[in-house]
Parts: sequence; structure tokens; C-alpha cells
Amino acid sequence: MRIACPYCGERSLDEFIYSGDATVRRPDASAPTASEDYVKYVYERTNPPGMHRELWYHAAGCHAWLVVSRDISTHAISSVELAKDVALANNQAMKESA
Amino acid sequence: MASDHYSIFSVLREALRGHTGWKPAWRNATPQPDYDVVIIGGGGHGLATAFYLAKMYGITRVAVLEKGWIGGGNVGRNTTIVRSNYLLPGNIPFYELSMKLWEQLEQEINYNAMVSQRGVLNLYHSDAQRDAFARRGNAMRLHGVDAELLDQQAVRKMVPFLDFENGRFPIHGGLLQRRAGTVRHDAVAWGYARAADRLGVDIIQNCEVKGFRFEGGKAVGVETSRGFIGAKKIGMSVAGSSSRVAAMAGLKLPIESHVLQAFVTEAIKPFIDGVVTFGAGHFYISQSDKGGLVFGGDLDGYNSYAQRGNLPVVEDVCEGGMALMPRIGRVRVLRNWGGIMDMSMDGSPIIDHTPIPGLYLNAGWCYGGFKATPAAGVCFAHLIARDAPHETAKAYRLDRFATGHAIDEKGMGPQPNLH
Amino acid sequence: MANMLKPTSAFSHLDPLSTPSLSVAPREDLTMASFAAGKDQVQAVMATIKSAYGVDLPRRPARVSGKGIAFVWAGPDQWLAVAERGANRDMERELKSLLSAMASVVDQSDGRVVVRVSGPLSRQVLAKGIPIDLHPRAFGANAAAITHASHIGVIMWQLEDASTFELAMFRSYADSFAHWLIETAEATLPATA
Amino acid sequence: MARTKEAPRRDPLQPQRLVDRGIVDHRRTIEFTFDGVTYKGHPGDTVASALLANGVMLAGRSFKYHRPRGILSAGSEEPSALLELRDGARREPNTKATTAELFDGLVAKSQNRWPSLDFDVMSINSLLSKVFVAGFYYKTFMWPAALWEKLYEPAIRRAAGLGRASDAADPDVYEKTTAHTDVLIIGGGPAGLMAALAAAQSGKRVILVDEQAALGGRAIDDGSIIDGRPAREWVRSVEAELASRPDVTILRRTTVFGTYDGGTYGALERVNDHVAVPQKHQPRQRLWRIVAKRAVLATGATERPIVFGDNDRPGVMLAGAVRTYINRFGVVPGDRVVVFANNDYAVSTVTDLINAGANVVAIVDSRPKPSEAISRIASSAGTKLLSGAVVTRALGKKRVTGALIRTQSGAEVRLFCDLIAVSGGWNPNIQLSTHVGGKPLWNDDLLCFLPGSLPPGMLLAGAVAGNFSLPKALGSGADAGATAVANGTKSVSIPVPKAAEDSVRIAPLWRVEDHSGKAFVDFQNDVTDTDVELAEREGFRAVEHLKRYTTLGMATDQGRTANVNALAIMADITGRTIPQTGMTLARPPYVPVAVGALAGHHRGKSFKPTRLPPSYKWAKEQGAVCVETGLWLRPSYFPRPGEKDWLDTVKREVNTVRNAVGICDVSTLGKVDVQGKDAAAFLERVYMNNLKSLAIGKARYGGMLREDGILFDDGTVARFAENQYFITTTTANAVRALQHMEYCAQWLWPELDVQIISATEQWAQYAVAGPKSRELLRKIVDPEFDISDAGFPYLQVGEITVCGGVKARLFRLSFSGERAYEIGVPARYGDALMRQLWEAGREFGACAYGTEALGVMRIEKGHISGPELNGTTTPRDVGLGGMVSKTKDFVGRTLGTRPGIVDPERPQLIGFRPVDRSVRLRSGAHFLAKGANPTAANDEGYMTSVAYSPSNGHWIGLGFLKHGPERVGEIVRAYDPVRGGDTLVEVVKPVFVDPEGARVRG
Repeated sequence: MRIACPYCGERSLDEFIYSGDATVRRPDASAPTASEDYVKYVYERTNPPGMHRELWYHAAGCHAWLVVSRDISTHAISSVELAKDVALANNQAMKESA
Repeated sequence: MASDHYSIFSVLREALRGHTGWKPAWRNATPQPDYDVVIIGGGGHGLATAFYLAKMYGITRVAVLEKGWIGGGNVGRNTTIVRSNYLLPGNIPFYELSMKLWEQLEQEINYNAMVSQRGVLNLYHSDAQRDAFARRGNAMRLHGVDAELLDQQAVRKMVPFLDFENGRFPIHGGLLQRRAGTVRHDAVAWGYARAADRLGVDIIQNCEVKGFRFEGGKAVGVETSRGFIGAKKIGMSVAGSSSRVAAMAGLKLPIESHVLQAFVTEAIKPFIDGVVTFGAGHFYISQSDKGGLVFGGDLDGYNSYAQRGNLPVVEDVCEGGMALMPRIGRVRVLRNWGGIMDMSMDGSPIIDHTPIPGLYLNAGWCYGGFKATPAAGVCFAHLIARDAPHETAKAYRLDRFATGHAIDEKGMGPQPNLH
Repeated sequence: MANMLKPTSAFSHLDPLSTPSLSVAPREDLTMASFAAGKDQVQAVMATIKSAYGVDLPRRPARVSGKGIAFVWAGPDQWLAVAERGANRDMERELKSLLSAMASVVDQSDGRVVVRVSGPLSRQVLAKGIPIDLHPRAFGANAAAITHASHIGVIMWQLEDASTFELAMFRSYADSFAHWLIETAEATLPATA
Repeated sequence: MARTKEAPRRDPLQPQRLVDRGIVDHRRTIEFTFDGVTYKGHPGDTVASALLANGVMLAGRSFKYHRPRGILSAGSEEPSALLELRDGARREPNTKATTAELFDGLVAKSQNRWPSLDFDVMSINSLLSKVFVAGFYYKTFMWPAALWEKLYEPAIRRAAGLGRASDAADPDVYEKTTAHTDVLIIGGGPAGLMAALAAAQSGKRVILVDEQAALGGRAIDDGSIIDGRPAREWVRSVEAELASRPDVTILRRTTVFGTYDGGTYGALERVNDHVAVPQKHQPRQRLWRIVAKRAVLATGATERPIVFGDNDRPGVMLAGAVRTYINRFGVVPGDRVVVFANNDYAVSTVTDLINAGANVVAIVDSRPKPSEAISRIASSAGTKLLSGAVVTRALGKKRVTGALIRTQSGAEVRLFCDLIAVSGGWNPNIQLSTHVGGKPLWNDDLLCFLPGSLPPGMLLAGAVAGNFSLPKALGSGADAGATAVANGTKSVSIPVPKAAEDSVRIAPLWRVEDHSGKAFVDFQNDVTDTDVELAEREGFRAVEHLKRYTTLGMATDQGRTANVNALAIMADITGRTIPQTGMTLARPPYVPVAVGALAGHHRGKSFKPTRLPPSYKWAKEQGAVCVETGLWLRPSYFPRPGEKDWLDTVKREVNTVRNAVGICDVSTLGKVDVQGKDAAAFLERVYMNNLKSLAIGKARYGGMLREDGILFDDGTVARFAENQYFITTTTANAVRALQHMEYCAQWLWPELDVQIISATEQWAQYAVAGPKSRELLRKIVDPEFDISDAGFPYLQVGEITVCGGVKARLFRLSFSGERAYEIGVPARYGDALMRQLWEAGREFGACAYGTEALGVMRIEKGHISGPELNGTTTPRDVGLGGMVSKTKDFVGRTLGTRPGIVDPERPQLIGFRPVDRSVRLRSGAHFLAKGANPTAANDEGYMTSVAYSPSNGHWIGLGFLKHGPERVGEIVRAYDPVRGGDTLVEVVKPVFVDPEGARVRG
């Protein structure tokens, strides 16, 4: 498997570390439902076949955290984004919806 | 007269008539409209569950539904190791029950699964690892499980062909469980299938579950590629596909699916007796009764439903192999394959009710499912039959993550790929 | 008071190799510092570097050089400045005085060691440990990459010269890296002799 | 075509060798031995071709029945002729004679026989074959259970395996390399060569890979004529053309063994397998990882045998192999030949045999109506044509002596012959198209599986796509090559050379019904047609069940000559079609690959890199004993003459620190520079304890949790400026802690202004500990810096200079409980600083100490380390519960309040000392209440760390005990059955030295 790091270009799997679901967001610890929210955030996964958005870390490269869209049934990768950009956009979207 | 009981006498009798009298190992059953229990998944666990439901709990109106061919999941693609050398109290009694069941399996099911107790040796390379193994070995002994801590000299005597002299991580000794060993994996599925069939269980292959039917919040049956099948109770035993099947019932599980690769070499004259694990090198190895070296290493490390691995892990595993035993340098890898592991968030399994009445879950086996097969069968059968967890499996609750009772043997936390 | 401490090479087993087809030599004479732009400071950092050294910092893996200094992209909004130590030149001090308000500057003169590999065979030798594409069309003059070589993390770059590469790695790996490099060089040299 | 007037000349020393045929080097003769007998051959031979040239057909014994076996094929599909090649440390079991290249002095032995190949005692198994059928083991050896490991299994294991692995470490070296290319062409036969030519026109990067030493594939094997000249001349011109292009790489003796995701291919180059011993430094084999934008699969096809009685007898050979031996190697494998086929490939086989001077006794064509081509060759050669006939049985034992034939009318004919050339049709070598999930498709016209869906970027050319005739192969190669470089649209076209069209007509025949003798489907694993029938009878009808139950296809050839025949037989029995019956998926590697090649450089000491701390060289000079700590090699202790063991040394080191001063290299700790306007806010969220109040110039101990509330790592946080922190992590967690912080900065809180840069290796950092540490440092630290207790109190940090102006960092930290400092200098001065400290320390009686003494002193002070930070403990478990902030959010806060995490029943950290002070403690022991039985129910915790405490004069320990802190003074049992230990210990506070902590402040 090869992942196209937005900075470094396409690199082999062994430069990266997979780190789970990128669709879950760290919940607000002050919310009254924080306990349940954190259990879901840390442990519960939908894990369907097909397309996933996942966090990867370019450990042997530029140390960027990435959000990789990958079909886990075929290993085909359709997009790779910088996690930082995705997170900032998420924050922005949350701010706007609030 | 057809030959049904397996023994040397029936084999000799059949030899005289060209083996024309053997009956099918299991009937090719057609689905009945309803059953007392439907087990989804014709793998080792599902078949064992069906067998023990019939044998120990007297429930024989049981169907095992298999999407493809039985034994096609992880019971048919593992490195055949059985052991109970666990650390934590939530695990040891369960895996020891499994070891005891392995020890009597063949007589129980009249099928030679080649249960071979030639030992599992975990090597250590530092004082810290030695002490961690001592803690584990002592925990095992407290549970009545056999464990020995060997020093370097004893390891040399046992497995002289390791690289003691030139290794990057010198071998200081090992934790040995003599009663551990290997079992011919496919035979486990076939043996349970045959034994369950003889007790009246319907094994239904090429029958894919497409959905669940609920009435009043209770599960009452499954929609399948061969029509609706009603059931008083439904057990899911589909490691590798647990998330998908659970999703049909609207459940989210603390599970990811990960690839683990395994390897077999060309058959060579046996020189490795038991199983040797090289933790510092992410490598473990045994030699089959056919002569192939069977080995493996770490997970590929990412979520996947594709039954294949990638080259970097192949190299990583073989580096471990060469570091441990450089005499296998010219032995050739014959085949290498990937299996899908039901990786739970703490590396331990789940045998529990689901929040849906009538629906039971056996999942999250990581790469420990094969050795667990008999005990998982007994415990899941117990849960389904009695609606209460089996004594040895009571830690395997689905809500343990919410309550903070994770069973984390490796101490890696909620990172499925690191267990 | 004069400095009583003598610097020591991290390479205790690397004899420089010099053949027409391949040369290998450690570079002990470098001063290096990494600097990472603060939030919303990238443009300011780039402008400052431009005015001080006349170069545009790359935003992607690459090397730029000017006035006795080279900047190598070292991660998102992060660079490694490399210069010859010369007359007590200290990259950290130099950059801190320029960038103190807009970037974090960290001395790497000792954290990383650098090996230069050059000659017509350099690509072939390096390809035996480095998984990235080293073809001249993919990795040419002033190209840079962060990757690994024989299980050891490296930042590498090519000089203007078509077959001269420098590889920087953490200091503690120096001997292991040298061992691999020399073994690989030996395996490559006679094969093509 | 008429019989040649004169029989071609033979080599008197190699009876089956034609002196003027093939591409072997006839001018040079080399010698080799097989089972101790010396034979002659030529460079360019394989062991198989050389054996055949010498008239040797018997090459091995089969796995289960020990049946004599010959040479079936001429390629990597060979199931029978497996040898032990070379000897001593280079012994290679199961080597295919058909692919092993001959070299002078080669030594080969047959295997799986005793005492000799000719007379093998175990061939008695063949007599018991009625018993040893598929699945036999599963039905027996169950009684009595105890005898399995004692009797049955040892017997089975004695019989297991074929060849013997070497007893010694592999002396050869292996190498790996990575190549990136626009087009990878797999297979250098006619299709692959055309693809390479076409692709090369574009100027893009092309890699052409071929298994053999010489390119050309079947064009050479078949002795084809291309563009009016012999194939070898055409191949030579193509090679020259390709070699002239700078971006074309040709890899010979290289097999692509696996297709992986992302256009990655694994290939093995046998760099030096064709010589006796590689030259110094030269690798035996080279592993290629080839990353290709497009790949052209031009792997050709493998011929199928036909299943008939005793079809495994030496002298039954694939027709294509017969042609290969004649055309490529100049060897006639037999003199009286029966050709048995279900297709028109028999035509050219007969032609080649006749031209080689062999006598074709008969053509047995299973098709009731002979094709025109067959009829023509039969009449022109004057050979008997038996249409609609089948060979029912091969005669002879160790060599075919004849064939039993059933004619169309049902009559039985017995013909004398020494070779039966068989063609059952061709199976395209589609394996590489299926490794990443492609499903093969059955083709009813060609009677074979063709690639179905292809991996991204893969194209097909030649026989692998069903283009069995030479003109089609050439044309499809040119097309594929052009397409591969043109982003999907064909752009460049090159002229396709002319070649004669061959007929490929075929009619199904998988096995001969009503044969006598055993009919083998899988030769190596001794799977017969009756085994397939038995499997069906017992319900093992799914193709994977068939394979696993009978072991079909699981031999070293992965069933390349077996699988399709077995499927067809199963389909036939069950009344299904072949596609309905299924297809087992091939797994990598396509051909077996040596473990050593997949490991490469990384074995022995090079298994993983070794990291050396800055004072390593000095420490070795001092005689330090070093220990692996992760990748680091750290001094463990520094023995001196007269010390009787490590404990003696460690006692001295500890005493020296406690009474004078000691120096220890602690550079391996992770060090991270954290800067930015939000650095403080960031660290507040990463650490569990309060850091807000940390003043500039101060350091504080800190702990990080995982999000599940479990302790992840500990270390110190030092603040050098308003927005500049310098933190340390444990050695073991340095990499993971950096990763974690980057995760927090980039993903959790991207809005924070924080920069994180690793500085682990920048600083050589030494702990200087002991009552005289300040005095020692005074001689090192430049005089303008005040390091008095007032000027530099406990937990002070500062940037200073040492030794006349070298920049340095000083930290007043202590893990020993003594007055102590950590001093850091740029790593290049690390060695020199250690020497300076050593010299300066002489007058204070300073010692160097290593990880052992470090461990002893931290245990004496009750500080946690790796054994306590084991990934399952909470801050409260280790006695740091009070540190956890209740006023802020941080990673691990919320889940750290779950009932299971705060459960008061969780064992907690406490100290222990033996009741009998002379007893040694062992970590890993479990705690039981005094007098309690050793059962799981009574297990109350475990010992994590122990040390002999010189300060106390006895062993001490740390461990986790239920309600530990409440049980101080209680006597409990430390139970350690795996080491025979069972000791009473007293529960004490986990501080064994200076409990008031006065010494640390001076």
C-alpha cells in the first residue's frame, strides 16, 4: 500500500502509522454526557466495509498527521488530507453551526 | 454398511473396499423454517458452539449458517497454536478451560485434530522481560496452569538452533508452557461439524445472513440468502465480520478489523519441535507435521477487510526469523496469506448478551480465536442456553469499556492494532 | 577561557571511501538548526529569510541554498538550516536573532550527523536502503526528502551536483548507518567494476 | 515435413545431448555430481537438462508414497524433481532441478529416500497406499490419546518434510533494493519483449523482468522462427535495442513473486545462484521492491498434464518441456516417444522430436476427430496416429518402458517407449493478477482460467491472456507495451514481426476414465483422482475443502500442474461446471522465496540499528558492561578488578553516589523542545498535573495519561522562557510521546500556537549525583555561574557554559534522592565532557554508574519506572493520584474517572522488604496474604521492581498490592513458584532512603 503524503508525495506503507477513525471528535469534557461521550469516542466503531476516513501519521517522514480516505475492502485510497487542515475546518464548521 | 465411527478398524475395513463406504462428514442440510438456536458463522467457534449446545445443554434444534464453506474464516487461516499462557485473571481460566477441552477433544468428537502438546516457549532478552514473564508464569501457576521459567542454558538445550551468539537481542531465557502446542486447524472445524451433525445440528453452507427480524424489540430470526429462518435465540460468531453483522442489528462494537499475515515454508525435515516466540523480533514459529515451518509476526497495522497483507510486513517478519534462526536463510517461503482479525479495543474477546433480547455476541477474538475455539464454544453455548455468562468468561462483557474494566494483556490501551 | 572540550565524531567506524565511482565521507563541520514557524508566521519567516539570505524557503520537500547556507524543508512549516561551521558560526544563534519572535529555533548541530555520498554509483547504493524514487527525474538537484534508510530515519538532499547526496540522521545511529552504508558500497562496487 | 536424413550428432559423453542445438555453451564442459556420481554438462544447462543429457530420469521420491519420480517439466512448476542442492551451510532443500542453473562443481542429492534413491525402504508406503488415503490421519491415531505425542506423531514427523535445511547459519548475504518505474514488464518471452520494445519507444522508464538466465521464453523453448530467423537471433536483436536505451533495465534470473497494493511488486533476483559461492561482499540474492505505474503481465502459461494410470512414472513429461529440452538445451529426453495430447500442441512436439532424431512411436490424440494439423504431421513423419485414444497407464517403475493405450474402439494396445510426452492444454500463469483480489474467469473455448478483474495499472500480454499462438503473443505484447506508456490510450505502435500461426485447438480431457494403477493429480503431495472422489464422497466439495482435505495444491509448486485438473475432476463428479466448482486463489509468492532474501541485511547484529549514547566509547574503555534498552546500548555497570560479580559492582556504585558522587549517561531520555505562545496551554492539556504555576527557570515532574485514563509516560517539564519548555520522556516512550504530542497539536488542538521539535540527540546529558556533586560541577561549570544552593536550588534549571565557554544546560533534578544535577552539552562534546567529569571527579572518589545502579537508587526512593509504567496502571495505582489536576481538562481526565479505573480494590504501589533480611527478592512474584493458599482467588498483587539496597543492607522491592498503603507493617507472602521462591515480606512505605527527602536539597 502506498499513501500520498500531501507534503512528501507517495510513500510506502512502512513510513506510516495507522491510528484509527478520523470521524470521531474529542468530546467536550464539561458536557453533562461527557462520560458516555468519551466511551463512544474512544471505543465504539462502526467499522463498515468500504470507505473509511482514518488517521495516519507519517512517522518515518515529515511527522504530519493525515486524514486518509481509504476503501478498507480494496485498500484503494481516494484522498489524503492534512489532519490539521481537517481539524481546523471541523472547528470552523462547529463554530458556524453554533 | 457405511462407516461412520472413525477408527483404525474402520479405516482398514474401508481400505479393502476402496473407501467407498464413508459417509459425508456432515449432511448438506436444507434450512428448516425455525430453530431453537441459530448460530451465524460456520467457523470453529460457531461449530463448536453448536456442538456444545447439543452435547452439554441438550439443545439440538440448532442451525449453523455459513455464508461460504465451513471453516473458511480464521479457523482455516491461522498458525495453529494453542496455549493458555495468559497474564490477567480475566483471561487465564478461560484459556485454561480451552486447553483442557483440547486435551480431550479428539475422543469427544471422534476426530483426530492432531492436538500436539509440544510446548510454547516465549523467549526473553532482558531482566525486565524475564520478570514480566515471571509475573505471568506465576499468575498461571496460581490458576493451576503449567508454566516454567527457563534460563539461557535450559533454552539452549531445548532449542539449540537459535542464534545465541550473534543476536542483536541476546536470548536470556524463556517462559515455557509444556502443555501448549499446536492443533491441525482445519480438522477442528471439520471435526466439530461432523460431531455436531451427528447430534442433529443442521450445518447450512452457502447461506448468507442479510438481516435480522425483530418483534417487540426481540430478535426472532434472520433473513438469509436462502429465505427467512426463525430462531428463539441467535448467536453471532463471525469474527472478522462482527462489525458488519452487528450493524445489521443496529449495534456498534468496540472492534476494528485488521490484517494478520501468516507464512508457511516448503516442507523440510522437522527440527523445530514446539512453538518458539521471539517477542523482541515480532516473530513466532513452529513446524507442522508435514514439515513446513509455520510462522508469523505483527499485524499489518491498519483496518482492512481485504484478506491480504503487504510487503513491508513480510520483510519485517522474515527479518525476525533470520535474527532468531539464521539457519533458515535458504528455506523458502511457500505461501503467505492474510486473515481478518476482529481486533477489540483491549485485545480481549467479548462473549455477552447484546442490548437486544435474543441476540448474543461472540466476537473480538483478535488473533487469539483459534486456541479459544473449544472454550468459546462451551461458554457461548452456556450463555445462550442459560442466559448467564459461563464462570470462566464472565469478564468478557460488552460494557467493560464503559465501566473501565478493560482486559488489556499488552497494556497498549484502546489501539486495536497494537494488541 | 578557551574551550577545553574537544568535539568527537559520532562515526567511530566510518573510514571515508573514495573511488572514482563512489565516495563516502562524514561531514563534521556543519552547524545546523531547525526552525518552525509560529502560528500565522510562515510568511513573516519566509520574508525574513529572504531578506537575510536571498532565498525563498520551500514549502515542500526541497533544498535551497544561498550565501553559504542551505535550507532544507524538514516538515510542515519547518526547516533545517545547514551551514559550514567556519569561524564559530552558530546557526541557532544566528537564526534566533533573526526569527525569535516568529519561529521556534532549535540547535541540531549535534542532534544530527551528516554523511555525504557522491559519485556515479551513489544512487544505486542508496536505493538499497532508501525506498523513495531516486531517479534523476524524480530526485534531482536540490531535491530533499524525509524518509528512512535501512531502518534509520534520514533527512536527505541532493546538492546541485547530479550525484552528490547528503543524509542527516540522529547522532546515535551514526555507526549503524555507516555499517550498512559501507557493507552496501562494498557489495555494489565490484559488481559494476 | 520429412524425417531429417541424418540423425543429429550426439555428444559421446552425454548420450542424450545434441551437439549443435540449444543455447547452452557447448564449447565448455563442466562437471557436477548427483547422489555422488559425476556427470558432465554445459554452462546454460539446468540440473534437470544436464541430468537428462546424461540419460538420468529418476530424480526423486514422492512425499507420501515414496514413488520414484522423474522430471515432469522444464520450469518453476516442477513438482517432482526436487533436490538438495549444495552442501554444508549452503544446503538448499527442495530445489527444483528444472530451475537450478548448472555450475562447475555443483553437488546435488536426491531427498526423501533411504538408503538410496534407487532403493528406498519407505516405498513400502506405496503398498499401504490403500490405507494412506486423503484424510486418513483425521480418522485414526486417536486411541489411546497419550500415544499421540509419544508414538504416532513422532513417527509422522520422521516421515515429514522432503529435504533437510542446513544445520548452520546461512553464510551468504542478501540485499534489498527499491526501484520505481513507469512500466514493469513481467516475463521476457515474445510478448514481454514486444511490450518492452513498444514501451521503450516512449523514453519512459521500463523494467523488464525474466525468470531465466536468457530472455526469449517459449520462443526459445519452441525454437520458433520470427521474422524469418531463429528466435534466438531475434531475441538478441531486441535485447540490443533495449540495452541501448538508458531508461530500460533488464533483470534476468529475476522472478516477480508477488503483487501488492499500490502498484508494488516483489521480485527476487538470483544474483549468484548460478555460481558455487558468491564473491566476497556479493549478495546471493537480491530482493526488489518495484513500484510501477503500470505493469504488463506477460508470464505465459503452464502446460497441464493429463491424469492417467501411473502418470507419475519417470519418463512421463510435459510436451512443452520435451520441446524446451530439445530447443533450449539440446537434449533429447527420450528416444522412443509416445505423444499424448488433447490439443494441437502435439504437432510441433512431434516435429521437434523427429528433428532431434527421436522415434515418435505414436501420437495418441484423445480427440475422436483428428485435426488437419495432426493428420498432416502424422503422415509426414510416418508416425502412427491414434485418434480418440487415450493412454490408460504408463508402464515401468523407475523409468517408463511403455504405454498402455485404449483406442477409440476400446481395444488395448501396448507400445514400448521410454518417454510419454503429455499435453493436456495450457493454464495461463495468472497468479500475479489475483494476489490483490482479482478473480479469474473460466474460458470455455481455451479451457483455462484467464485473469478477470486486474489490479490497478496491470495489462496483459501473450499467453497469460489466452494468446497462445506466437503471432498473437507478439501482437498483444506490442499493444500492451504501447498502451502502458500512453495513459490508457494506445499511442506509439511498432512493427510486429512475422511468425507462423499455430493451431491451438483443444478438446476437454482431464483424466482418463477406467485407468489402472494410481493416477496422480498432484504429484508432489501424492493426491490421486480417487482422493478427489473420496473427498467428494465425504462432503469436501467446496474447492477449498478439497484442497485442505487432500492437501492438493499445497506442495512447493502451489498446484500449478494440479489445480485445474482437480477442479475439473470434481466438477465432473458433482455434475457442475468448472466455474461453479470454484477456484482456489493463489497466494504470494508465485515461486517459493528464501527467508534470507526477504530479510536481507537485517540479521544478526544488524537485525535492528543500534543506538549508542554519547559516552559509549568512553564507557567501553572503562570496561562497562552494556545492555540493550530498546535500540539503545547503555552501560549497565562498570566492574572494577576484584569485584566478584555485578552485584558487588553495583553496590560500590550506589555507595559511591550516596557517599560521594557518581556520573551516569542519561542522554537516552527523550527530550522535546516545546515553544510557542500557547506552549503552556498545550502542556496543560497534555499533562495530568498542574503546570501553570511552573516558573521560568524551574522544572517539575509531570505525568501524561492515555485518553483511557491509564498512565502513559512520565518525565520532567522545564521552563526556560515564557514560551519555551524543554520536556523529557522516558527512554522507552520517547518516540511514542513525541508522536502523541504531535497528534495533540495537529489533530486535537490545531488552533494552538505551539511548535514541537525533538532535541533528544542534540544533548549529551549526564546525571551527576551525590553529596559531592556540586563540588565536582564547580570544577566544570564556568565560574561566572552561581551554582550554590541559594543560587541554584533544587528543581532549578539554567543555560550556562562549561569548560571555558561550551554552551550547556544545567538541571537540578534527582532520581537518586541525593543532591544531583543533570548537565547537558551539545552531543559532540559529550565524550569530552564525560572525560572531564571523570578527571574532575577523581579527587572526590567519583564513580561512573550505569542503568543497574540507577535502578537501585530509584527503587530505594520509590520512583516508578518501566515495570510500574506497564500500560495498565493509573496515577492512583502508582501513588501519584494526588498529582492529578481536578481543575482542568487534559488527555485522560474523563475516562480516568470510570469505576474500574478508580476502584479502591486495584492494587497500589507500596514497598517491601524481606522478613528474613538475607533473602533475595524477585520481581514477578505475586502477593498472597500470610497463610493464604496459593490460588488465583488469593492473588493480591505482584512485585514490579527489586534491588539489593546497599543503603539498607538487604533486598527491597516495589510492587502493587491491594490496599497496599493501608497495610504498612503487614507481613505478606511473595510467591514465585516459577523460580521456586516463596518468601515472607513486610509491607513498608515505598521509600527506603532518606524518607524526609532532605538530602536532595543539600
